Amino acid sequence: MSKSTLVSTTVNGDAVEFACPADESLMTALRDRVGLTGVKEGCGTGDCGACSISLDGRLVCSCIVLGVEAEGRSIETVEGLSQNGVLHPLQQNFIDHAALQCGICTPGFLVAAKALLDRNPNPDESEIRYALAGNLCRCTGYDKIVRAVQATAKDMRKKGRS
Amino acid sequence: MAHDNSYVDKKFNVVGTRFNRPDGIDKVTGKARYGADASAPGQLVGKVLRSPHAHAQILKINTSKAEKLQGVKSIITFEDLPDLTGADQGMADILENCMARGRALYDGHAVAAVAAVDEQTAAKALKLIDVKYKKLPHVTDVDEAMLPTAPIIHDRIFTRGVEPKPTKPSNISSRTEMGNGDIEAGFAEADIIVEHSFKTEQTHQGYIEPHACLASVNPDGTAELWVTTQGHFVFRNVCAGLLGLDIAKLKVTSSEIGGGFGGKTHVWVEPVALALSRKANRPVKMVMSRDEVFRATGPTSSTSIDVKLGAKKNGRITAAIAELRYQGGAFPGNWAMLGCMTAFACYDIKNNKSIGWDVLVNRPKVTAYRAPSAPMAAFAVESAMDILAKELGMKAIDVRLKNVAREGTLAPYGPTYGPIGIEDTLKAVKAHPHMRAKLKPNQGRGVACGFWFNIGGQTSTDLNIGVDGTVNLAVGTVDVGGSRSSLAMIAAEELGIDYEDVKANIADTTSLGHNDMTEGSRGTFSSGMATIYAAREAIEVLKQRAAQTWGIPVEDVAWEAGHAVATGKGHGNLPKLSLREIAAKSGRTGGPIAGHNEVTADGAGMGFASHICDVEVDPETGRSTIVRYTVVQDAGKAINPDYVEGQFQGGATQGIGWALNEEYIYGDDGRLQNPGFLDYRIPVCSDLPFIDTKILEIPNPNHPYGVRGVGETSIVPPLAAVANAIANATGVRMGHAPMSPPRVLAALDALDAG
Amino acid sequence: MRYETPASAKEAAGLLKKEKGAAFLLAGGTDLLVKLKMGIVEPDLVVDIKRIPKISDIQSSAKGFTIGAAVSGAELGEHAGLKKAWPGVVEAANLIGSDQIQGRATLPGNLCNASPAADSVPALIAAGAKAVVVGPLKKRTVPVEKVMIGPGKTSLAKGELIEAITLPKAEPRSGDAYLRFTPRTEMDIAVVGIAISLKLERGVIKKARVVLGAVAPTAIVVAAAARAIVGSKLDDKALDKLAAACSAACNPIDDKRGTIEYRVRVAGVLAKRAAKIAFQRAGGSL
Amino acid sequence: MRVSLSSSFRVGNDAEATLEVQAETIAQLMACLADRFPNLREVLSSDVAVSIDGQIYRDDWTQTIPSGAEVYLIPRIEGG
Repeated sequence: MSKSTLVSTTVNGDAVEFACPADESLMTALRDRVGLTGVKEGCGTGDCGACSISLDGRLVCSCIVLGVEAEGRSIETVEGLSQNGVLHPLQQNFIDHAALQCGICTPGFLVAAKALLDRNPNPDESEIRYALAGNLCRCTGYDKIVRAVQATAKDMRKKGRS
Repeated sequence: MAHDNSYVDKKFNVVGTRFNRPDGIDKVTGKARYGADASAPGQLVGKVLRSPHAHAQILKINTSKAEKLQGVKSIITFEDLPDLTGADQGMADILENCMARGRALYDGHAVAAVAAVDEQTAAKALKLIDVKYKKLPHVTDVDEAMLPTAPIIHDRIFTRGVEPKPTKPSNISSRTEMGNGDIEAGFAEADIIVEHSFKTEQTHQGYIEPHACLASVNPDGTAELWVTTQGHFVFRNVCAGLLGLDIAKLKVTSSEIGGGFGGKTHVWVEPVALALSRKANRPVKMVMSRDEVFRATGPTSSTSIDVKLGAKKNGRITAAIAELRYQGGAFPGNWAMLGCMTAFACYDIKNNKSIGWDVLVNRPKVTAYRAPSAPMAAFAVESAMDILAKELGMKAIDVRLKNVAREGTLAPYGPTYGPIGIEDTLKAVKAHPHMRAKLKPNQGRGVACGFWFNIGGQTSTDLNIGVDGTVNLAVGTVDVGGSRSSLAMIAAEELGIDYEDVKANIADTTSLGHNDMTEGSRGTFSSGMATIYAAREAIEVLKQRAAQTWGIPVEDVAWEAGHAVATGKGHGNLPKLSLREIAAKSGRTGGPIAGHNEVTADGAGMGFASHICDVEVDPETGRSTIVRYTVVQDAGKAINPDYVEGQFQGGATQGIGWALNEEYIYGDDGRLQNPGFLDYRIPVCSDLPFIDTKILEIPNPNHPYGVRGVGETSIVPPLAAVANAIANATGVRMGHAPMSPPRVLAALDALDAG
Repeated sequence: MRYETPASAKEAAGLLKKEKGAAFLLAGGTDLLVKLKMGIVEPDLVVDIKRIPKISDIQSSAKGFTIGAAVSGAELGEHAGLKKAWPGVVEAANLIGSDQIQGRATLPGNLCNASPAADSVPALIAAGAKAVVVGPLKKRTVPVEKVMIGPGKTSLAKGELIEAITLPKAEPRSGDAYLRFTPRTEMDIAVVGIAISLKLERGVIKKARVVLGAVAPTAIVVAAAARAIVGSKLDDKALDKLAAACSAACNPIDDKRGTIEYRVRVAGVLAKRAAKIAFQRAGGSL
Repeated sequence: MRVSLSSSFRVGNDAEATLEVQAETIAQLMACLADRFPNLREVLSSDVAVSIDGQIYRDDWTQTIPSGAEVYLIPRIEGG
C-alpha cells in the first residue's frame, strides 16, 4: 500500500476531502475515492477527453492531473451540471438531438461544451468542432453532437435576452 | 405459440417517429454505470503481464518474488487455466489467446496475471514476475506470412480447402472459393479488362471504453461477472466453458457498454478475472489500459486484394474475379471467406469468382469489426468499378446502375436475392443535390456502394405489465446504439399505449433465456421481433381478462388502440376497457399479465448503401479533407430515425478514419508502434463535416415491420468513396488504405514523374 | 513517491538537487503524467512549482514579456498584448494538444520534455526567446535554442529549472508565424514544424530567422533559409530558395509519424506558407 | 429437394455443385449431408448456414424447406 495524502477540495460546490497516494491521478481519485464515476477513463493519457473536468474554471483532462494537485482547488464534473433537479440545457439538448449513443464520451463532451459556451456564447460550427477536438467519440460521427451544441447556444442566447 | 414473421404493410403510431432514449438522462448526468463503474466489498485489482515480443517461446515464469509482495492475493499463469475445451479448437484458441500456453504469439499476448489490494501493488507485482523468453522469428505482414519461407505460427495448422491435402503446416489456414458462371468465358467475352491490386492496413474498433469487468467466484462454484460486453449470455457460456463452471451458476450482468463495434463480442480479461478471483476467493476488478486494448484486443484484418473486371463496351460486366488475402492474427479465422461473400454482392455479374486466403501472422487475434471483412473487399471492388468506368468513358454511377443486383439476381455466394435496396440507393444518389453541387479546385467527388448480410439469432424477451398499466420490457440483447428506445417503441406500438409507459431494460443472464450477441446488426431486428411476439401474447391475455370481466367469449374481444373492445353481436353497449383498467384488476382476474417470447430470429434482411464523398486534396502535402459526405441506405423500416441516422453517421465516420489515417504500425521487431489515441488517429470533431443521411425503406419480407439491420453497412463504402473522390480530385488511384498524406503525396509524385 | 510544493524557484531547485532518486518537476504535467501512466518514469519526488508566487503570471514591460513557468497555453492565448506582439509564438503554443491540454501545458514544459517535435520551441527560438534558469545557487539566462540538446535531453544541470521564458519587445514592422503539418486537424504531433520571424524595411525583408522542428534531433535554426529571403519582397524566387534551404537542412528519421522523404518535402512547402503569413503580419504585401 | 453447395464445401469431398436430397427441414438436410460427406461433419455442425429462397438461416434448423425452394448451403457468417 502506498502512503496517502489528505486533499481538501471543492467538488461541484461542496467541500470534499479525500486521501490518495501522491502518484494517483485526479481522475482515479474522483472515480474511486469521491465516487464520481461520471468522470470516464478512455485512455489515461489525455488523448480522448472522456475524463474532462473543470479545475478552477479551466477545462482539463483529469487523468493527467495528480489528485494531490487539487488541494484547495475547485472542481466541476458532469455530476454538477444539472442544478436543482433541472438538466443543464446542454444535457437536455444532447438527449433531444440524439447526440449520444453509447454515452461513454458524453460526460467529457458536456463539460467541454460548457467550457466553450461559457467563454463564447455564439460559436460558429468550426469553433465548436475545434473546441471539441479533444473529445473523441466513436459512435456518432460528431454530427448530432455539434447540432446539440449549436441548439444549446441558440437556446441560451435567447434565454439571456429575455 | 407460433408467430408469423411476414411483413405486413400498416400505418404506425409510434414506430417511425423520434423519441428520446430511456438511458439518456443517466448518460448525460454521469449516473450510467459502465464496465469500470462497479465495485464490490473486498475487491482486488487485477492486472495482466504481457509479452513484449512478437513471437517467443516462454521458457520459464517465476512468480515467487511477486507472491511475496505484501498485498498480492493471487497470481495466475496458463497452469491455472487448464484446458477443458475438449475437441473444440475454437474454444481452445480463445483460451490460449486469454493466456499464452508456452509461446507468446504476438506483442501484447497475456503471459501472467496478478490480483492485489490496489493498483500500485498490482503494478509492482507485475514487475517482479520473471519471464524467460526465447525469441522466435516473427511475421506480421499478410503477404510475407504466405511465403514458404515464413516462420510458421502453428505446427498444427494445415491449409484447409486445397487439394491434394497439404503435408506441411502453413500460415494459410484455409482457402475459400466462391462464385457463379464461367469466369474464362466471361473474360473472353469482354471488350475491356481492368486489373488492380490493393492493400488495407489493420484497424481497431476504437471504442472509447476499454474492456472492464468485476468478477467474483465463490468456493462452491457460484460466480458473478459484471462486464462491458456485446453479449453477456455468450460471455457466460464461454467463461463457464473455459473455467469449468456451471452455466446456471454464473450470473453475468451487462453494464452499459461504451462502444463495441464487434470488439466486445470476444472475451479477453474476463476469464482471467474469474480465475484470479477463484484463486483469491475475493472479487477482482480488471480494467484494461488503452495500450492493452490496442495491443491485445479487437483489431480487424489487414489485407491484400487483387481485382480484375471485364466488361462490354456498353458497360455490362461480363466477368469479375477477386483474390483476397486476410490475416486473422495469431489464430485462424474465416475473415477472407467473408470478404469473398461480400466482394461482388452489389452486382449482377454472370461470371464471378472470389478466392480467399485466411492467413496467420504474429498480431492480435482478429475480432469482428462492423460488417467484418466487407470494407476491405468493397475498397478493392468499388475502386475497380471506378477504374472500369474511366476506361469505358462512362459515369461511375451509370456503370454501377447498369450492373446493379436486383430481386432475382444470383448472389455471388449462391442464392437468389429477394427484394433488396441497392438499386434504389444508387438512384437516390444519382438524384441527390449533392451530386450536382459544384466542386472547388483540388476537390473531387466519389461514389461507392456497400453490402452487409445482417443476421438474426437466438433471442428471448419478457414483457411484464404492472398494475398501473406501465410496462417493463426485459431484453437480452445489449443496447449498443439506442435499441432500448426502439424496442420500447415497438412494444408501445403493439400494445397501443404511449412510449412513455414502456421501460426497456437489459436483463442479466439469470433473468431471461439465452440471447446471442448484439452483432451483425441484429439487436433491433431480432429483439424487435421477439418484442412484437411477446406483446402479442400479452394482448391475448389482456383480451381473455376483458372477456372474463365482461362474461363474454374471448373470440368476441378485439384489441384496438390500447383497449379491449367487445365486437360480437349483442355486446355493443359494453364500454371498452383500457390496458390500464385491465391491469389494475389483474390480481383478481388471474394474476400478473405478461408476454414472453423465445425465438431464433432468422431471415434478417440484407443491407445495402451508396455513399457520396467530396474530398479536397492539398497537392503539396497530400492531405485529404472530407468537405461533404452523404449516406444513402436501405433500413427496411426505421423504428427510430434518430438512431438509424446515428448508425449511418457513425459507420461512415469509422470508414473515413480507416480511409484517411487509421492504421496499426508495426516495427521491424514485430511490436506495435502506436498503441494509443495520439498516434492511432481516429477522426476528431474538427476533421469532419456534417454527415448527411437519407433513409430508404424497402421492407424486409421476413419481419412484421419490415426491419433490416442498420448498424454495419455504413462502414463498407467509405474507403472506396474516399479513394474514388481522391482519384477524381487528383488523377491518382490510391490502392493502399489508409490514404495517409505521405502515401498520397508519393502517389502524386509518381504521377508527375510518369 | 513524494510530492512537494515549494514556495520559491530556489527552494524547488534545492529539492531537486538534494533528491537522490528520480526527481521530476511538475508544471502542467501533460507529459510527466503520461509517462507516469505508461510506466516510463517512476519518480521518487515530484516538485510542483505552481504554488510559487508569480509563476503563473505574464508580465509585460518596455523590454518585452516575462512568461512564468506555470503559465498555461490557454492563458497565453487569452493575453491580448502577447498575441499581438508574438502571434507565431502564441499560435505555436496553442497548437499543443486539445483545449484540455491547453488548460495545463506550459512553454518550459514543452521545451524541457525535449521532443524534437515540440511545437512551441521553433517559434520561441525564431522570436529570440530566452529561458530564465534557476539553480540552487545561481540564476542564469540562456537562449532557448541552447536548452534542448537532443531527444529527451536538456542542458539543464541537476537541480536547475526554468522559472520563466522571456520574449523581447517585438520590433516595428516585424511578424512571426508558426505552421506545422499533422495528418489530423487537432490532437496530433507535428510531422514537420516551422517558425519564421522577420522584420521589414520599406517592404523588403531586413532580418529573418527560420527554425524547423520535427526534422532533426532538435529544433534547428536554418541560417541559409533566412538568407534566402533577406533582401527580398518574398517573390517566388525567394520562396523557392527558402523552400530548398529548408528541405536541405532537414535531417529527419523515418518513424510512425512520417517518412524521411515526406518530412524533407513538406518542410519546404510549409516554409513558403509560414513565410507568407509572417510577411503579411509584418505589414508586407504579397 | 435439390441443394446447392458453395464451392468451399466441395473441395476434397468429391461433391457435385447441386445434389438431390430427401429432406423437409434444415435439420434433415444437415443429417443427409453429414451421412453423405463424413469429411464435412465438423463444418456442418458449426460453420454453415442455409439459404432458402434467398433468406439466410443460420440457427433455426427446425425451419421447413418448401418444395421447389432454392436451397443453398453457404458458410456461416457473423457480424460486428
